[in-house]
Amino acid sequence: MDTGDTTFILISAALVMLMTPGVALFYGGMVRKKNVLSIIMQCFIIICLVSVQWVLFGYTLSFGPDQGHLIGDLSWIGLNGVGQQPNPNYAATIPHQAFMVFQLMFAIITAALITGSLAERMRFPAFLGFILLWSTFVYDPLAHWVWGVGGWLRELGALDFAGGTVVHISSGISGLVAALVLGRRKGYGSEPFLPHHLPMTVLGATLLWFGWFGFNAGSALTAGGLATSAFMVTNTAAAIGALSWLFTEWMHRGKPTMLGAVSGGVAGLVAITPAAGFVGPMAALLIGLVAGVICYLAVGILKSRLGYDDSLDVFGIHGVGGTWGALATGLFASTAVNSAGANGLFFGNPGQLWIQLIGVISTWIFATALTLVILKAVSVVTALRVSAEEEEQGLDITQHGEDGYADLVIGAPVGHDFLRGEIIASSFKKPAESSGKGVSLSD
Amino acid sequence: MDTGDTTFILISAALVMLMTPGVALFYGGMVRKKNVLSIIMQCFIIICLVSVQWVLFGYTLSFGPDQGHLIGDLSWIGLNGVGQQPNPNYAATIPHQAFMVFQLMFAIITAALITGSLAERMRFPAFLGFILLWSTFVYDPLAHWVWGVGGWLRELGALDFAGGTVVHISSGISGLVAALVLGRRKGYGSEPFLPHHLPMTVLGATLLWFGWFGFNAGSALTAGGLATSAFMVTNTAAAIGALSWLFTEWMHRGKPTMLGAVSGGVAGLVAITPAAGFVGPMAALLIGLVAGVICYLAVGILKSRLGYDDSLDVFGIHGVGGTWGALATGLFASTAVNSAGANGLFFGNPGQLWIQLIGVISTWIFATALTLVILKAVSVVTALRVSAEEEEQGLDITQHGEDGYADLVIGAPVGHDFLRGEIIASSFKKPAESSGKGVSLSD
Amino acid sequence: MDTGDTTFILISAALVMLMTPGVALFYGGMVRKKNVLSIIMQCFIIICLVSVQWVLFGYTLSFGPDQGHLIGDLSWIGLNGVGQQPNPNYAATIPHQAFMVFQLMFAIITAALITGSLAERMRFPAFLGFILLWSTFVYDPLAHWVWGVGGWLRELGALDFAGGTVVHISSGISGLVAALVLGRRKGYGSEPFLPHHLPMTVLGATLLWFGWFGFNAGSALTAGGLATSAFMVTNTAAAIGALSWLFTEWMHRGKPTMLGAVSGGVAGLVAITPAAGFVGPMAALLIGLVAGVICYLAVGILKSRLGYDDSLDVFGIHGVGGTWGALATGLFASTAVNSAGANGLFFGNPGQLWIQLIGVISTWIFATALTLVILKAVSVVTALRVSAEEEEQGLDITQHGEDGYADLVIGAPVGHDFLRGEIIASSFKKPAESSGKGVSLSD
Amino acid sequence: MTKIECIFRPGKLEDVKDALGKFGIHGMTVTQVIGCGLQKGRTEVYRGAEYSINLLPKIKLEIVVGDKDVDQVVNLIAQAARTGEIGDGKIFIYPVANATRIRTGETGEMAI
Amino acid sequence: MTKIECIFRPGKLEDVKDALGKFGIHGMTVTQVIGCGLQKGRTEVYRGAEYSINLLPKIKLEIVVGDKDVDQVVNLIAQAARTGEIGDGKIFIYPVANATRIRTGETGEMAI
Amino acid sequence: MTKIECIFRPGKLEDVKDALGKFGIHGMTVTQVIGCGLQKGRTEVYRGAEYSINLLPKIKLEIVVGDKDVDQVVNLIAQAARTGEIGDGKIFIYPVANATRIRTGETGEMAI
Ligand SMILES: Nc1ncnc2c1ncn2[C@@H]1O[C@H](COP(=O)(O)OP(=O)(O)O)[C@@H](O)[C@H]1O
Ligand SMILES: Nc1ncnc2c1ncn2[C@@H]1O[C@H](COP(=O)(O)OP(=O)(O)O)[C@@H](O)[C@H]1O
Ligand SMILES: Nc1ncnc2c1ncn2[C@@H]1O[C@H](COP(=O)(O)OP(=O)(O)O)[C@@H](O)[C@H]1O
Repeated sequence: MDTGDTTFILISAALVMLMTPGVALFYGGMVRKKNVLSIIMQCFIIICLVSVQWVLFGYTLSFGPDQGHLIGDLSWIGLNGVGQQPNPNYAATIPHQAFMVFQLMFAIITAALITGSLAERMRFPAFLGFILLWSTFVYDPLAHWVWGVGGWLRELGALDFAGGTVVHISSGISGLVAALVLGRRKGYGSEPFLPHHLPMTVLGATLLWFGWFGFNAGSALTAGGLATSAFMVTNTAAAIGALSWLFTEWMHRGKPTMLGAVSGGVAGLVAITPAAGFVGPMAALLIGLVAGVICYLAVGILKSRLGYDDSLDVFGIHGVGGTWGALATGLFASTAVNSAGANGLFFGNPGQLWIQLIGVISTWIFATALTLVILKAVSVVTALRVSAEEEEQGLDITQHGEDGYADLVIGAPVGHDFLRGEIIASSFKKPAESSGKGVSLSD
Repeated sequence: MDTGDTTFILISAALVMLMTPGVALFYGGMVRKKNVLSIIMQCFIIICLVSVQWVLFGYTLSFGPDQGHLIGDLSWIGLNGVGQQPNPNYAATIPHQAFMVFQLMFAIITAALITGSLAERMRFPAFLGFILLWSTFVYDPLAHWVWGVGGWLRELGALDFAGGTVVHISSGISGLVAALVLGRRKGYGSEPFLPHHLPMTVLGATLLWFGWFGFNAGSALTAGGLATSAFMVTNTAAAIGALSWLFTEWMHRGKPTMLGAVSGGVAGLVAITPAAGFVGPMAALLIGLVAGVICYLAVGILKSRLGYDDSLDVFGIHGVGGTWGALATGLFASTAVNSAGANGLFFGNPGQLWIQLIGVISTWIFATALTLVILKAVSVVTALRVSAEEEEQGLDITQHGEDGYADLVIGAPVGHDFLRGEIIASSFKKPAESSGKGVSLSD
Repeated sequence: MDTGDTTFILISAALVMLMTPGVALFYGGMVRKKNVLSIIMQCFIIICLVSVQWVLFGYTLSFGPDQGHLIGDLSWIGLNGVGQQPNPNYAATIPHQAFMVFQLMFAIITAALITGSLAERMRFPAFLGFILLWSTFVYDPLAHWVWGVGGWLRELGALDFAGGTVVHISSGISGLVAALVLGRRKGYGSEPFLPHHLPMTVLGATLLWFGWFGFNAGSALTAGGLATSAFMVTNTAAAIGALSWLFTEWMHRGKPTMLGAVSGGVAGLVAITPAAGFVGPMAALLIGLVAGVICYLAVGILKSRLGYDDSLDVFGIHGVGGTWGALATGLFASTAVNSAGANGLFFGNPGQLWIQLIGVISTWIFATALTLVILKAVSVVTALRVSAEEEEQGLDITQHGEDGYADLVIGAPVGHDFLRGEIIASSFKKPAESSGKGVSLSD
Repeated sequence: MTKIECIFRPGKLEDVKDALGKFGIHGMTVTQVIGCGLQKGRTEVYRGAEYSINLLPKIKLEIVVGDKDVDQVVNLIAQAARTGEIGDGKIFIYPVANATRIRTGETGEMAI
Repeated sequence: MTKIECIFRPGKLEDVKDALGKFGIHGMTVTQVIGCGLQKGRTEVYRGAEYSINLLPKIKLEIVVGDKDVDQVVNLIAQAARTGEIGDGKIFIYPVANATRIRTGETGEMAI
Repeated sequence: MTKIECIFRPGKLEDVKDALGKFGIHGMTVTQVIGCGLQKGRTEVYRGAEYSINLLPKIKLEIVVGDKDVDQVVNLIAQAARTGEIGDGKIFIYPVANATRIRTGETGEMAI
């Protein structure tokens, strides 16, 4: 065990944890004011739900002893046997629990990314069911395929450093499917759905960027040259992704937008994720550059052409960016960067691109099919979508009984009647209350 | 000295530092708009005040050479002798100053937690006096009792891994006492006091969660299996705490609320704090589960039944959650998790629960008594509470001469007269100003 | 190579990266609502632009093999030869790329600080050109002078631990020059320019404080006693700086303000930056104390007396605070803290103060001259300043085609017409859209 | 001249604006208000305490029109803003003594 | 019919609403405004510069009532909103030509 | 008494207020509104989609004055708020039946 590596993974896990609040704010700023809490709530409750699921059975399904190259068995249920000692199969220099908790944060954020597709119209109870099933039946198997010892994609030699397929394609595709199943938001295409708080979105995006260092560099599982290289290419791809989206939009629409810049940054981060531990800085520049352009095209043109309402563009950014990143890994990977990896097409190994393609396609198909089944199952139990009336009023009030900015429009403690329960009423002594006096100190 | 451990503690200290801004936002979102700056200011100024106090004399009072098992002496005043070398009594592998600065962050956040009880009605000068005295006469002795070499609770064998008594009970009880002394806010019980910015509250809560990894895992003081275990149970208890509050409120009031979810998360974090280095994941699930329920009951039922106005529920969450956590440590502690700890009741050692109870009771009594004395002392010098008129106008304007969102309601640089001092007036050349021209580059 | 040190530098780099979003929010809250995105955008795009510049040629200019003690040569262009192995000239225990990426974050934040002077009136295209040139021709040479092997100030023995001259004086002076060239904002001195969102400013300031631990402690480049000492004095100076500004303003204007407290905290952080690795806690208290007072005077009195419109006081805080810090290093530096440093005046070496003064003066002159030349060059290509009409409307709409809080005033998806492109129009099937139905799961 | 002041649901603004636009009316002023009346308020829950909120968000639209158009405009708006549920809102009509266009100084019906 | 438009301190809205509720009036529309008059503004301080802010937050409440109730309602509101300090605000009374209830199309006093 | 209601550009409030102040008028109420008319809206871009925003921010200023001052005040405001570009706004004039000062109970012109 190594204190440096353990520190590295624990702090990285904390950084990745922070990404989900980052997503919450990134998305929260983009919805209309009346739905801000609902989307933040979805992200927040995923942290809670998946944390418990993972400890109880998610981790063992993903990383437990292999069953038929498809899934882990249940021997590590309830973290049974997952202790303070290292598990050298995964990481020899850190406690097994550190690896477990680091991976947990990936399971969380992946589910959280999907919420962008469901925004502004999904019922909260249905949402809870959907996420629990999705994490268990989509994320956990996929993580096993790619990263679990014995997983079939891992054995095939598919390269996915920090989750291009497992995290981004899976969430992007599932988001698209869910958006199609839920249907468009009321008024989509005829009313404007403008972001209600772009500074919040920027804050979220920069927390994502910050946390992504833990995500990508931490995936080296040890603090050395590889982690450093992953850190550096992560930053580089994000930077150029932002610039390339910015300039593309500027040319296309005449304005360099803030929302475009942060969206492009995220696109760059997504695309570099699978490649982070296999490519050098020049490849990172190319990967990010292309990501900014194609994600912009997917969001700004493809979406409207096809007419689906993927509210916050999970597919356009994570689905498209993740697919590009996974394939780009097959182009630019180099054993000069990571001797434990493989070479890509441009380093003389065209077969790697083929393997990457298999990884991509199987993830697309698996995520699509399972998401459809899960949504169908949930819809049998409870309605997926809020009523038109609830959608009009906003999800904050109708799903959560709260107002995001209760005091803001009104500017003073006004406009509300306080329904004092009998309990409160009886316990108040009116005079003390209105004079504002408290317990007297002098007697 | 170990670079991994030093990194771990320094970064953990930074994370714990960030918790206080987290508290500021968590609380800031919950008050009315006209008081948002005042509560954020209180938290911020505590960072400053306690940082200076700690360096000058707080640290030596807490951790300096023991005096009668009650307090440190003054030999380390001004950090005299607290250097770059380790102090093996506290942590053998990191510089003494790293331990000192890590502990400083605990002293800061503890005081900051109290502000939630004082919210929306305390005068700023009185607040400054109160905090300085409270840190010195409540926090510093308590820290010595529990964590200082020679402290009587430490010698008794009380287990408090990261501050259930020292941090949470002490702030929760003192907050309650201060709320009673200050009296209810004007209009409490007849007007609604709604949170003016819940996304801000969620941001604060998630920064708290993030920083809490440093708080609890960092308390292992070395980056290994114990720190990892503490990290993991911290996350687990927070997650289940949020879920249990959420479902309790959902059953009780019919709505799963965002504010409830984050409150429950904090309750789970509070409760696991004293136990973090002594219990495993299943115990963490139980501790968090119970915390979510009982803190909800304390806040949603007990408070209104008793009729005190603990504005932001410092007692209901930190007092109640901290007490439960301290006792739960006596139930679930296991030397299998931490051989330097002890077993609790469920591991065959009922005596530990008894010891924990002594720790809890003495903290309750000490914090109550000293807070009363300190408030009395401050009230002799300066009034504790703002006038009814000031309370109506809001503390931001009356205490700090500022408006949290000056431009927001007005939407344009309007509605204000600029009182130009003579100095400004004389130095302006009107023409240049209105034409917006600057220094010409061409001549 | 050391895993502890590598972790330390990578996480520190992430912390320093987060400072720039911190600056964005710190500044963003201080401008008027109509310009909030423009200033946040400037900071964000600097992260992107400088990240790419640094990888391509900025790093080699700053730290590449010395050319005449003035600049690095181009041998490390495109990170050629900057690999996963350490470069012992800079840091023997971490990958060379880790040092590179840590330094990158300094280049980013330095440029970002300047935006506070340009706020609310600079055209975005001119801004992009200015920043690219400024980073290349001001920051890169300065970094080489002070920190590059062979740089003339380094050889002279100038002490600048984390960037008093390179970061703060350079940005402060350049900001002042740019503010003078751009000219005052329309209405400056006759209309009030109030901060539109002070909680945002506080959030930004606390992220700055948090990230500054990475900035100053990380500059030790190894996790040991020196890093710890730097961490501790950083916190101390920030704390006392906030208090001293607060009390100065309280005495001067009768109110202890939130904006004052965070401004003072930043002033303290600025002043301790060059000294962080050379002074002890008592010197830090003095440095921060003085910084709070003199920066307040610069901002509150000097600025209005001289009548320049340095919108967000980059000069008053970074220019003045950085100059004080650089000189104070010559007063309080002690080899007892850092044996690789030097003693200052108060430790018997008056020559050091002289050297520091040379560093300060040459930075002032160099930054002033080059900033003038660069702005002139840019102004030849494109106008620097928005039109009066655009300034009135705000930069968010006119430069970026976006509204920071589109939904906020309007409270519902109202007030906008959706200009549906032909593409969108044709792909929508009206009925499905308004009924809110999606793909049916049952058929 | 006459001022038509309508208070209706926020979600109806687009519809009302469209209806007026088709009729040729483009000048209008919109304010965000809160209102109560017969419509039931809503309940919000914060930390276990219930609050009944009965001032609900509404849109206030003001249009000054020539007297001859009043009836038609009122009808148009009433139709466009109607859902049939309680809370649809009101239209109030006020006499206007005069109007001035700031840009040109024109007054009377010319100004609107 | 008559419109009663009152401008008063934000902290008084609850009281005014209660008073009107007791009198049986529930329909009203509320706007957040800023206003100035005799009341002294306040001073704010930002980075050592002082600003005198003289537009202060107020509440504007609009109620349309039948003509017979006007005097009583004005009295009620004046009492409920009064503190006796400068800045309490004003009540203005305007003639209303007509009213329509959007939901039903009713007009006149039926509609309010 | 008469109510003068003016809708103009946000950037002009300071000027209008100054002009009124010089004339001796200090009492006024200000509301933030959005409006449309002849003025061209603006285009905003979000993720590659363009939106045409035609309700633009305006300021609504209400002043109740004695009848004799009306013309002069209207002129003053019109001058102070004018830029000459489309979108400068309107001034509407309404009859006021009565006014009450809440603080004192004074009514009529005494109250304003
Ligand atoms: N007498 C009134 N004066 C002013 N505004 C009113 C009055 N009555 C109702 N309103 C406004 O009309 C809105 C809708 O009224 P309400 O009585 O709830 O429904 P409906 O108009 O369908 O009967 C209210 O929210 C309020 O803003
Ligand atoms: N002539 C007026 N026209 C419109 N509103 C006014 C007028 N005079 C005062 N007001 C409104 O009434 C509020 C209170 O007026 P003020 O003169 O300060 O106190 P008081 O009403 O107690 O004499 C002001 O803030 C403003 O909103
Ligand atoms: N008929 C009207 N009724 C109410 N408000 C109007 C009317 N016409 C215009 N306005 C208000 O006046 C503002 C300016 O009007 P506009 O026609 O754009 O320019 P101008 O007044 O210069 O001709 C609008 O934004 C709107 O708020």
